[in-house]
Amino acid sequence: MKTFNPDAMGEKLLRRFAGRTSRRSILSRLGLALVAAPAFPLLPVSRANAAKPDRSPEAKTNFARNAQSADDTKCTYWRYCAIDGSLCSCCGGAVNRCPPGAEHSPVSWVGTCINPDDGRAYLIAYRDCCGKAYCNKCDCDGTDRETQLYVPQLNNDVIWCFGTTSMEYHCSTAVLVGTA
Amino acid sequence: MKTFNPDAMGEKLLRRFAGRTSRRSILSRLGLALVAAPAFPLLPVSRANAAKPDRSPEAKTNFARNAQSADDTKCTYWRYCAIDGSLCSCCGGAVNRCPPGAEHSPVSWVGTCINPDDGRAYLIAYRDCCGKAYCNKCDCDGTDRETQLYVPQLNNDVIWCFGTTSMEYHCSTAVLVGTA
Amino acid sequence: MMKVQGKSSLSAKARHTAAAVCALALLGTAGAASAADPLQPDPELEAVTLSAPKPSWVFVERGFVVSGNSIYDTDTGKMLGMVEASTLSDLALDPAGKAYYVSESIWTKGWRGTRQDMITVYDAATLKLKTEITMPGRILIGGRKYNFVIADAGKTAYVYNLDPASSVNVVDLAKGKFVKKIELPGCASLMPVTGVGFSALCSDGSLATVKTAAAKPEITRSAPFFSATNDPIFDNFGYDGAKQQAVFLTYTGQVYTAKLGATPTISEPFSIQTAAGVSPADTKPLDVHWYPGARQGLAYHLATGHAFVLMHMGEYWTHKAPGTEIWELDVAAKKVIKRIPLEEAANSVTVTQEANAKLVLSTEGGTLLILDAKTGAEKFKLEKSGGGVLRTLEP
Amino acid sequence: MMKVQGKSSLSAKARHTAAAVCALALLGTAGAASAADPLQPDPELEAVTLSAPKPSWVFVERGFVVSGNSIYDTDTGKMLGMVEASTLSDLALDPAGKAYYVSESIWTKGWRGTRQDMITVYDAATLKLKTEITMPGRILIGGRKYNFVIADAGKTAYVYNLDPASSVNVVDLAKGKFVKKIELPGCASLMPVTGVGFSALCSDGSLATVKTAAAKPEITRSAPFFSATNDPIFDNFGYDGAKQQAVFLTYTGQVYTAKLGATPTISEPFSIQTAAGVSPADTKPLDVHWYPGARQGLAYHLATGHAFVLMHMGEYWTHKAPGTEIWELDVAAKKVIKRIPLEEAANSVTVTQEANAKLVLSTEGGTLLILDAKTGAEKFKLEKSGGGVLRTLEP
Repeated sequence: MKTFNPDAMGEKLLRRFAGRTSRRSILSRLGLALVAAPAFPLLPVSRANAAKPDRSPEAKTNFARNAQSADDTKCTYWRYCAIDGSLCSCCGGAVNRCPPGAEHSPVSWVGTCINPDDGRAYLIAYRDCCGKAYCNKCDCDGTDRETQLYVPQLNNDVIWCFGTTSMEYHCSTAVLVGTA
Repeated sequence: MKTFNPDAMGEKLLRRFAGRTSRRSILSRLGLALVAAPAFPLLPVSRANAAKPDRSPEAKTNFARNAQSADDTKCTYWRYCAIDGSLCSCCGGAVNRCPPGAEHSPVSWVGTCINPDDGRAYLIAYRDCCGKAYCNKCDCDGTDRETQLYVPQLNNDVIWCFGTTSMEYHCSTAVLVGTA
Repeated sequence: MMKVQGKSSLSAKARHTAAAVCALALLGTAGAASAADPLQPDPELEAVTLSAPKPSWVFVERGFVVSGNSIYDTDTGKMLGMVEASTLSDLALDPAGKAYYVSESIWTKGWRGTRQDMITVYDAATLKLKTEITMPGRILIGGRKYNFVIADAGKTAYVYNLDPASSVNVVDLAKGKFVKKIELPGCASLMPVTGVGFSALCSDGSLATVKTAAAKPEITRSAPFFSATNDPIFDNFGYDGAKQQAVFLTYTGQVYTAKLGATPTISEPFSIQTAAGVSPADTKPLDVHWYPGARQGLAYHLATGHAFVLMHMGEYWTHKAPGTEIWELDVAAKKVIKRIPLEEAANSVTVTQEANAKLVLSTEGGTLLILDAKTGAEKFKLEKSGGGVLRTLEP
Repeated sequence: MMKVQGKSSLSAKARHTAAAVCALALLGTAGAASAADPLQPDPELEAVTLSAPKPSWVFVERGFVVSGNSIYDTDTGKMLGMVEASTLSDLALDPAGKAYYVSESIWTKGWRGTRQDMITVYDAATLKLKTEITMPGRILIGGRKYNFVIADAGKTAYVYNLDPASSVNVVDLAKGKFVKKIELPGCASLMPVTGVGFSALCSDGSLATVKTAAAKPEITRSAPFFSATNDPIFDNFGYDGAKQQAVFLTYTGQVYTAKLGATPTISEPFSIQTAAGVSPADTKPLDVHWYPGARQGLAYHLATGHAFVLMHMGEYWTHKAPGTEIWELDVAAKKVIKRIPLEEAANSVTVTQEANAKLVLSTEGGTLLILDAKTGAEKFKLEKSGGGVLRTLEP
């Protein structure tokens, strides 16, 4: 039974996005923060992890039991188990792509969602698309394993527009990062 | 039978508000505009008036037939026959007074409304309260004798926040100017 | 450059579709054999880009509280993107399809601070900000089609101002520069007049025509032909830039055709109700008739010269009431050739300038409704997608 | 100065009432004899002014799309005014009742331009802008009570930031100056600690306490006492500044009491469900229980030490679901003493700090509901008046 490991997840995400965003100011800020703050918020859960909560895919939430993989413009689409906001797929973008003129935030909050087709748990990065007014279509609010502000990378209320030209929130994507 | 005279109305209003707002920049702008533009928009209807439309109070509109004088937080209150927006009386102000922190526009669009108690037609100045975000309560849209943009002082869609510190629209008042 | 971007857009779309197909294939495999490889991580994708605007597109001004212009394709019912815009701004389309223009007013501190009036220019392919053209003030009203108009095949913009004296900013879009301000006392709603400047409707019931080229702009006025206070012409009228013609509709339903030019000519009016075989309306408050109304109550199909008008039953001075029927009027024939009843009353109507035109309506409840103009059949019903002014691409 | 303004406000109100009475009298006369004099023109009136904030007032953060904090009097159900505020801003009340503080972020050109972070200060009587205190960045999130808190009897403000490293701005409100920035890795949600600085909840399940006075702020952490990822404490908890006490509630319904100080002590938890005589909830997704939840799901009445908690039936990980019942919990007695069923589910709850307390709820449909806390009886139901965080005056 695979146990959810938010620590490994944080590292993976950091590698994934920070590594590709050298042109953005976010990288230097992340680097600085990592040096300055040992308990940097993107990797804060090492101690809490000692509790080893049951996060196995088998313990399915209501969302997971009813999730589908056919229509990514519906809140029930499996990747949206912890999304909050307008779906970019309804706003001219795609499940993993920004609408025209919007900018993908290099960092994001994350979720662990179960694909109904293979039963596997996947790590999903909810990368906001920024720099345009609130799309206000297909508003969804998945809350599987969503926590509070002191664990910001697992909180879906934060405006995750860091390192983008503008911090205006437009919509949210659900980028598949890998297995959880 | 009294005929509605928008010309006299314009002059009256101009005297009323321009005369009392010497501390505001609007006065000098009004003065300048009156010199520069012979057909200044606050007094443009002299020629149209030749048509002498029937605007007698006896030809009551649907609004006037159903108007009341008891509750100025309802759209049916008699003075609101041509108002558009949130009623200041629902937003911490009064029928003729701005809510705290809002600023009364010295100029306004106007309407001619019939008081159900005395049957008389009165000139109402719909003076916007400005400098705060849209109140968004008790939204009303009276359209008696409301015209289009080329007669702006009889159009209720214009943001009538001229000569105020901020042009942000908060709510609208209905100030009784006198008999029409 | 546009061509290249158009191509890149297409190929990006093709790649995206391919990826989607791949993903589905993977899912299919995974479903059949659960021991199969897990899904692969998504590739890093740039934002979607757009083709040049198409006649099937509609631009929906979202409104006073939530600003921005949503773009929908009436062929698919899908939202394609949004042209960013401040509240009470106006959108205009570059006739060459390379840019979107937003005439807007922004304060440095939200509701306070320094006022900044500008035309903001967005690239039509990327929807990214290209430049800002600063200018003097503009009117704050929203919901009007003719306060920001493009003339001279996209080279010039006219921007209406009310402060509360009225004037027009002339902006050179090609050079990205404000040129001059023209006083326009007592008139509003601008119609570009080729080789002359623009015309506007006036409070004395006339049509003003402004020659903009001269150092001192020359304003002439037609004889008054309508009553601006008793039976006003709706300021969201019909306009045909190519034919230099406007179709005016009054509160009572009188229809005028204006041939624009240095000396415009205005037709005798006729009643849209008479054209439909029903009793003509009048200005008497107590009588009940079919009246035109709504916020954007007239859509004009240029190729056929047909106007689509939102009509409602009621008394006079209900000119903002939403329409419960659309009347299709053959303006030249002075004949209403079809009446389409609406399930939900509509505040705005526009028509795509396609051969198989579609009507787009914004309803009272905020739904965007796309109908086949020929049959009235509903093609798409998009909830939470309506708004203020609806705009389509014109040839 | 406040006294004088309070008086002037009262006398203005009295004058207004007198005018209203006069107007009614005139109307009465007019109605009786139609030949009477017509109504007199309205006098020119200054904007209404407010008294110092009262315990019966509630401040309603209107939300993400329409910003601003509406003020309602729960005694009358009337809106008194609005404290202007940008989107995603936070409001705080001056304990002396002289000012309202808004912690906000504004760009010079709407969605673009230069970012400006500030505490904007409004006069409590006139609601007019008094001054702006500029500061470094702050978090953009909205809907949280403890990202902007006032300490030291109104002299100091703490402003939480996430960029995405977390820190706290210390602002001297008395001098109107930003003082310093304190790094606060892995913690958030600020509780002022008298004579020390502030405490915050941390991702390792501890409570951090920050001594702010030293040149190099000293951060100590309690032993971890909760699981931040498995059974998190809602970050909109209960806080009593006078008693220096916080009441924490977790997703499963565990209740902790923390005695704040240089070395805080945290009680053993108890289950709110057990306190109500129902089966305690757990973190297993498949089981169904009563769970606490909503956006602002806990209101704390300081004088009685009673917490009012929004509860719903459901499975785990439904912590944002709106509440269908309010449970009144005597925290010290560990006893739920009343359950109030709600006709419409609520997203936020607060309580007035009056002896005869009132509950204020913002429902799913945007209604503001005012209930008698003792009986649960509905006092006012105000449509289109709900929103995000609800705030009341605390002693």
